[in-house]
Amino acid sequence: MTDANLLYTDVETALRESVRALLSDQCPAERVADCYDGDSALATRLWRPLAADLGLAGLLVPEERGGAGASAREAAVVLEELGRACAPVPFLTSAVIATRVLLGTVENGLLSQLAEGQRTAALAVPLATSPHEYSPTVQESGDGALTGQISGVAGALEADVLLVPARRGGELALHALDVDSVTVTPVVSLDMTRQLADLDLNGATGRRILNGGTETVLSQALELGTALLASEQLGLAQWCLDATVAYLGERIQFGRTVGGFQALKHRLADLYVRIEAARTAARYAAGTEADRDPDRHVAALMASTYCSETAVAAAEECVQLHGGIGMTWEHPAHLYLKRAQADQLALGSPQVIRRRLGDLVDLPMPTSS
Amino acid sequence: MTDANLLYTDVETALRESVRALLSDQCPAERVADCYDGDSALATRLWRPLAADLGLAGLLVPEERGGAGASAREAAVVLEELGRACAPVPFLTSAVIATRVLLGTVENGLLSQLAEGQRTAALAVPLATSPHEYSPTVQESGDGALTGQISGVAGALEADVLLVPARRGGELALHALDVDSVTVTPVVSLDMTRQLADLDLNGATGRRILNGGTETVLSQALELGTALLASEQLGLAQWCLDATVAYLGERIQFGRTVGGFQALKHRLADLYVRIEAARTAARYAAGTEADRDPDRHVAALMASTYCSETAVAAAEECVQLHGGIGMTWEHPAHLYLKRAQADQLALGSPQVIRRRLGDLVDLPMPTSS
Amino acid sequence: MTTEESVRADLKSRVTALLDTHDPRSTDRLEFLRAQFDAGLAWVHYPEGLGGLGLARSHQSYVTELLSAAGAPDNNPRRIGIGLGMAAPTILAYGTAEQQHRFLRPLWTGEEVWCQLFSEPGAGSDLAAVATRAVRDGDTWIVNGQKVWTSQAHLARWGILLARTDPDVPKHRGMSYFICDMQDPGVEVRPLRQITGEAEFNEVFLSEARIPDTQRLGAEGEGWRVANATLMNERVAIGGNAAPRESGMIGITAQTWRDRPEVRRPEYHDQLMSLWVESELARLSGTRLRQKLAAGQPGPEGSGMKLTFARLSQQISGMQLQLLGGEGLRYSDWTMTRPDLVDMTGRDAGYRYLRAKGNSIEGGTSEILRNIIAERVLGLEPEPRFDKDQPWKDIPR
Amino acid sequence: MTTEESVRADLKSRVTALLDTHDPRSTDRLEFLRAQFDAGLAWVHYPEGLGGLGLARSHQSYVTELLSAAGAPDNNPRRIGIGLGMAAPTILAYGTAEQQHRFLRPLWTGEEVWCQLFSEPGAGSDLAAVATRAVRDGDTWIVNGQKVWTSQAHLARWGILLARTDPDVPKHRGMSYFICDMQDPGVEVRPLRQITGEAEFNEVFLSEARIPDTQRLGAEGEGWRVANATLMNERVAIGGNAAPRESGMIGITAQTWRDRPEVRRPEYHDQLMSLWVESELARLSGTRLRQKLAAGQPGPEGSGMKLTFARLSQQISGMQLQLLGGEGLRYSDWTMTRPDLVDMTGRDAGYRYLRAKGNSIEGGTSEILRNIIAERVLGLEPEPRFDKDQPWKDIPR
Repeated sequence: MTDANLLYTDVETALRESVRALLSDQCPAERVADCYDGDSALATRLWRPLAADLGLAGLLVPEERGGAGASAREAAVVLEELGRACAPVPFLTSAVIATRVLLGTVENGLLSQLAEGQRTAALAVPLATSPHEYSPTVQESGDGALTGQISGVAGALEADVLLVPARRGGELALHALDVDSVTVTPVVSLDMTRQLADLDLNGATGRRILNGGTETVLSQALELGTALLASEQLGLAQWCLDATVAYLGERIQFGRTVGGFQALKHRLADLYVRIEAARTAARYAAGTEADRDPDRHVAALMASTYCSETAVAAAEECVQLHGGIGMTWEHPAHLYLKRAQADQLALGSPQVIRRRLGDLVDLPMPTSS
Repeated sequence: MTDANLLYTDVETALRESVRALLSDQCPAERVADCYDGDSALATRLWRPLAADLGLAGLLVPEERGGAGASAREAAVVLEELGRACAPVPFLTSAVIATRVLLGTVENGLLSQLAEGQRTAALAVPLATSPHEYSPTVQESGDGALTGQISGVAGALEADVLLVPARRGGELALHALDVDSVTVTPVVSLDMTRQLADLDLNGATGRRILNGGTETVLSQALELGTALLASEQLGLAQWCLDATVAYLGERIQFGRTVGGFQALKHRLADLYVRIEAARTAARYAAGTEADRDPDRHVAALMASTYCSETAVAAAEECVQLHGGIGMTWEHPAHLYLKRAQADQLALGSPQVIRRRLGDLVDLPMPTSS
Repeated sequence: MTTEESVRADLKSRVTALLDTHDPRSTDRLEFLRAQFDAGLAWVHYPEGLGGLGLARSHQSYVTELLSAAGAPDNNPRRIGIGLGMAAPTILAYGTAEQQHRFLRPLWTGEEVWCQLFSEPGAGSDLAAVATRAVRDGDTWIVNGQKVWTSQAHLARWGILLARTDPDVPKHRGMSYFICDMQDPGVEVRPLRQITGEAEFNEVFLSEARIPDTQRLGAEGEGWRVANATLMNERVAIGGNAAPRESGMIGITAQTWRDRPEVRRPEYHDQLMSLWVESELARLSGTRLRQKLAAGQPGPEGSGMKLTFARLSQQISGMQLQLLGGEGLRYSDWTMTRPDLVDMTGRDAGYRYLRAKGNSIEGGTSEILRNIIAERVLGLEPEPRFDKDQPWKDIPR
Repeated sequence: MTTEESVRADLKSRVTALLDTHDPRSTDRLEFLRAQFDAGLAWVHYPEGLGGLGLARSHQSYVTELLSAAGAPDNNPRRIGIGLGMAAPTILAYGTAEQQHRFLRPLWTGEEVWCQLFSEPGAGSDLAAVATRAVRDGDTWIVNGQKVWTSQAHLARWGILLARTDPDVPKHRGMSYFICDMQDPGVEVRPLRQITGEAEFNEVFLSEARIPDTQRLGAEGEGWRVANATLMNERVAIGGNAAPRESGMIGITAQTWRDRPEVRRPEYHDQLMSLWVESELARLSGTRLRQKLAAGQPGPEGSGMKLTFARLSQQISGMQLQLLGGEGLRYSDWTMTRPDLVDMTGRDAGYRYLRAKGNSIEGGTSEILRNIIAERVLGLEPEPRFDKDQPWKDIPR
C-alpha cells in the first residue's frame, strides 16, 4: 500500500502549468470577489476554456467513452490549481463527482457531452453530505414523478443536468433531469465561489439512469470527491502560505521586515510542515485512487480530514498575519478563508470523517459507555 | 454564583509565607529527587513541622472537633506552596481527603489525632478514581472481615490508618483499619513524590465508622480533593513558569539572552495567560467550596480539568525551554513534569471530568449515535 | 454618617434636584443630558464645571442607578464610545481649559461624535511609524496623509489625529496630536469594506486639511505621549462589565447543543466542554480583575484577557459552523452595509466566524499583546530595535 | 546488459568470492567483517581501498541483501551509528590518507566505537559557542573543557571533537576539529543521568588532554565547516528507513485501543484518530522524501520530519498515559542504568512519555529547526546577530 508515487510526474507538472497560466490570466482575485456581489460572469467565462479548450471536463472519462482517459492524479493537480486561484468553476461537481456517477451507468451520450464540455452536470445531494452518511430526500411516485427538496447543492446553478437520487419503495434509483424541470433557488453562501442552491422537485420527471447499486455508485462518487477536494484544499493552503510569506517579506514595521520576527517565523515554519504533510495526504489519496489500491478508502478519509484542517489553518494564519489588510474586502485573503471553511464542511466535517476512518482501520468509536 | 472572592486574603498570604519559608528551608529539590532512589527521609522529616508545628493537618477540621477551623481557601493556598516545592507530604491525602471523609462520620477521636498531626490517614481508593466513577473492590464478610485488593492508593505508605470502603450485600460501609493489618506493597510510581501502594486485605478487620451514606461522603471527599488538587497544580505551574523565565533571562546563546527570542517570549506569554486563568479556576473552586456555594460542583470540575492541563503544559514547556539541562536528573524540572502528569491522572483525567461537567451543566455527551 | 454615606446623600439630593427641574417624561432628551452634564452628574470623577464633581470614579454607578430608576435617558454610550473612552480622558489630561470647555459637553451628550485617526496602512502594530504629515503654516497646520480603520468617521464631527510634525528626529519624538475637524474640505471619508461584506470602518484621506493650532492637544512633538494616554484608556475600557454565565459566543453554541439534539455528536463533546470551561474562566477572570481593581491592585491582566477573548471567539465561532454542518454553508447577506455598531451575536454563524477574525487584530494584535506580556509582565528582553534612535526620515519603510 | 545489470553482476561475483573464502557459518564474525571491508563490500560508495568500490550509494542495499541471505554477520549498525553516520563521512571528506586508512576499517567493523564531542553546557543550540580550548604545544594540542550529551562516550575508543583554537577571531572562525583518544588520561567520562532515571548520555571532562596534530581533521580554524559536514550527515540519517503502518508509538496506542475495550471512551476517539492520521502521514512523508531523493530532488523535508516526529511522539505517549489512567501512574524502574541503545517502544508508557521529551531537544531543538525552515526554506529574514563579527573572547556568555 505504499507503492503510490507521491511526487508529481512531468505530465502532471505540464498540466499544472497550463491550468495556472490560464487562471493567472483569466481569473484575477478582484473578479473572483465579484461573485459575492452577485456577478457570476467570471464563472461562466472561465469554464469553457478550462473544460473544453484544456479538456479538463473529460479528464476522468476513459478514451473509449469520449474522454482524456487520465486518472485521479491529474484531476488532483487541476484541483490544486483551482484551489490556488479560488476559481469559481464546477470542476469538482461536474467533472469529478457527476462524471464519476455517470461512469457507473451506461449513459454514454451524456457522459461524452460532459467530457467535451458541452454540458455540465451536478449530483443533487447536499454539499455537506459525507460519503457514508447519505440519506435521500426525494421520492419517486408510481408514474415516475419526483417530489422532494434537496438543500445546499453545489454545482446546481452551473448545471444543465441534475442527477437526482430518489427512493421508490425500498429501492434507490438515479434520475437525470433537465435543470429547467426543477425549481432551483440560489442560496446566499458562505463561499460564493462555489455557490449552493436549494432544489425543489414538484412532480418533475426525467430519465431513470440507474436502478440497482445506486448507493454504491453514489458513495464511490462522493468518496472520489472527498479524495480530490483534498488537493483543492492543498492548493488553497499553499497560496495562503506563499502570499503570507511574500507579504511579510515586504511589510516593514519597527524598521524591520515583519517576516523577521521570530514568533511569526516559527508559526510559518509550522504551517509549512503541515502543508507538506497535506501534500503527502493529497498525493496518496490521488495515487491510490488512480491505482485502484485497496488502501484508497483510508487514503481518501485521511486526506479529507487532514487537508480540510490544514486549509482552514492556513487561511486563518493568512488573515491574521496580514493584519488589518487581511480583514479587508480588497485583499483576496477573505476569499480563501471562506472557501477553506466551506470546503471543510463539504463532504463531511473532519470529525465525522475521522470517526468513519476509525471504523475502517479497526479503531472504533465505542458505541456506548 | 460569582460572589466568591477570587483574590488572596491577608490571612492566606501570611499562611503562604510561613509554608513557603519552611519549604524553602527544608525541602530543597535535590532532596526531593532522593524519593526516586528509595530515600523517603525527606517526606518523614517534612511532615511533622508542616502538620503539627504549622498546624496544617487540622486546617479543615472545625475548632470544636479539634482543628483550626479554616476553610478550603486556606488549604488551597497550602497546596499551591506544596505544588511549588513538589513537596512529598501527605497533605492532600490525609489532611484533605481522609479528613473530609472523617468529617462525615462521628469519629472525633481519630479526627482530632489527625488534626494534631499525631496520626495520618488515607482513603483506600485508587488515586486515579474520579469522584463520580468510584466502584469498591473490597468485600465485607459476615464476621466483619475485609477481603480484596485496592491498587494504586496514594498516601497509604505514610498512613497509620486506612479508611477502607467495603461492600456487604448491597450496602457500602466505611472501615478504619490499622495499617499494619493490611499488606501494603509500595509501587514504583511515575511520581515518587506521591508514591502509590497496592493494598491487599486478606480477612483484615477494623472498625466500621460509617454505614449509610458512605457513597455520598466518599464522593464529597473526592470532589474536595479534585477542587483542591487544582491549587497544587497551579502552584506547580507557577514554579515552572518562574523557573523558565529566570533561566531564559540568564541563558545566553548567539550572544543574546535566550529569553529575548520572540518565539519563546510568545510561548511564555501564552503560558502566563493560561496560568492566570488557572488561578481564577483554582480560587473559584476553593472559594465556592468554602462558601458552600451551590456552584461548587461545577467549580471543582472546571478547576480540575483546566489546572490539570495547565500544569502539564507548564511542566512540558519548562523542560523544553530549558533545553538539554531540563532533561537531566540534576535539574528539578523533571520532578515537576512527573508530578504534573501524575496529578493529571489523579482523581479523573481531564476528558473524563469534562464529560461529567457536561452532565452537570446540561450539555450532555450524546448517549448513542 | 461615614464619608461614603454623606457623598451618597449629597449625590442623591443633586439627582433629585435635576429630576425635579427636568422631568424625564417631559424633557427633551438632549436638554436633559445637557442639564445632567451641567449638574456635574455626567461623570462625577471629572472636575466641577466639566460635567463632574471631582469625586471617585466608583460613585458614578450610584448616580446612573438613580437616574435609570427614574427613567432618565442615557447618552447611548456604545455609540459614542470613542469619544467617551478615548477622546474625553485625553482632552481632560492634555487639553487647555478652552479645549475642555469647548469639546467635553457636546462629546458627552452625544451631540458631537468622535473618531480616532491613528492607524495608517504603514503604521499598524508600529503605530509610531505614522507618516501623515502636518506642516505648520502660521497658526494653522496643513495635513496630508491617509488614515485607516476609522470606525464612525462618517458620523463623526471630530477626530483625534496623530501626525508627524518633525521627520528629522527619531520617530517617537516627531509626532503631535490634534483635534481634526471632520467637516474640513480636506477630509474625505471612504467606507472600508471588510471580510464580512459590510463596511464597519473607514479610510480617511487628508489632503491639505487645515487644523488651527488651537486644536493641538499637548505640546508639539509630544504626540506619542498623548496618544499613549489615549490607548491606555482604550485598554482599561475592555472587559469592564460583568456578564452572566454563557454570555456571548459560548451561550449560542451551548444553546444549539441543548435545543438541537441532531447536531450532537460524541466527537464534538470534549471540544465543546473545553471551550465552555475556558469561556467561563474568562468570564470569572473578568470578575477577578474587577476585584483586584476594587482592592487597589491594578494588574496586567487586561492584555491577557483580550488575547483569550479573541482566541475563544474565533474557536467557538469555528466550532459552531462545524456543529451546524450544511447550515453553516449559508450566509445571511453579503450586501455592503454601514452598521453603526457591530453586533457579534445577532447575525448568523458565518458572520460571527468571519467577524471574530478581527478580534485578534483590532485594538492591538495578539502578537503585540504577547510582546507586551512577555516584556512588561515577565520581564523578558525587549525586541532588538533598529529604528529607535534614527531620524524618522531615515528609517526603512 | 545495461550498466545497472553489469554492476549487479559484478557485485554478485564479488559477494560470491567473499562468501567462498569466508563461509559465514565457520568464519569468526570480526574476521568476516574485515574481509568484507577489504573486498570493498562494506560501503560500496566509498573509494576502493577504504571499504568501497566507488559506486553509487544505492547499490549497497543489493550487497546487504545478498550477504544477509547467505547468513553473513552484520556490523551492528545501530551500536556504531555515530561512527558510521558522522565520523566516517567526515573522515572521508576531510581526513588525510593516513587518517582514512588508520580509522575507517576498525570503525566500520565495530572494533572501535566512536562518540561525538560537540555540545557543551554553554553551547547547545549555539554550537559555535564552544569554549573547550585547544592550545598548541609543538606537535600536540592540549585540550581543556567540558562536553555534554555524549552518548556512548563510556564505550568509545575515539571521539570527534570540536574545540576553540583561536579566541581572538569571530566565533565561527576560531575552531578546529580533532580526533580525540578517549583513553587519554586527560579524558574523564561521567554518566549523565536523565529524566527517565537512566544515563543514556555522558559528560566528558577534558583536563590537559593531549591530541597529536596528526589527529586534526581539516585545517586549523576550519572546525566549523568540518562540523557542519558532520551534522549534515546526521540529518540525512534521520528518517531514512521505511516502516509499515502503525510502526512506533501510534502502533502501541492503537493496539491498546483494540485489545482493551475498557480503555475506550468516546471522548478520546477523535484525538486518537487525529494522531493516527498524522502518524500515518509522517510515515508516508518519509516515503515521499525517499522518492524525491531517488528522483534526484533533494528537499528540505528532513527538518520538518524531525519536528513532526518529536511532536507526535510526545503527544501520543501523553495520550497513552491518559488512556491507561491508573496504570499510567506506575513506572517500571528508576534505577540508574547505562543502556547502550535507547529502546523507545520496549518499556512502559511513563518511560516513553519522559524519553520522548528529549526528541524535541536532541539533534537540533524544534526551535532551531523552525528557524532553519523559516530562513532556509521560506526565505524569511534571519535572526538579527550581534555576535557574528566580534572576536569570540568579547562575546557575552
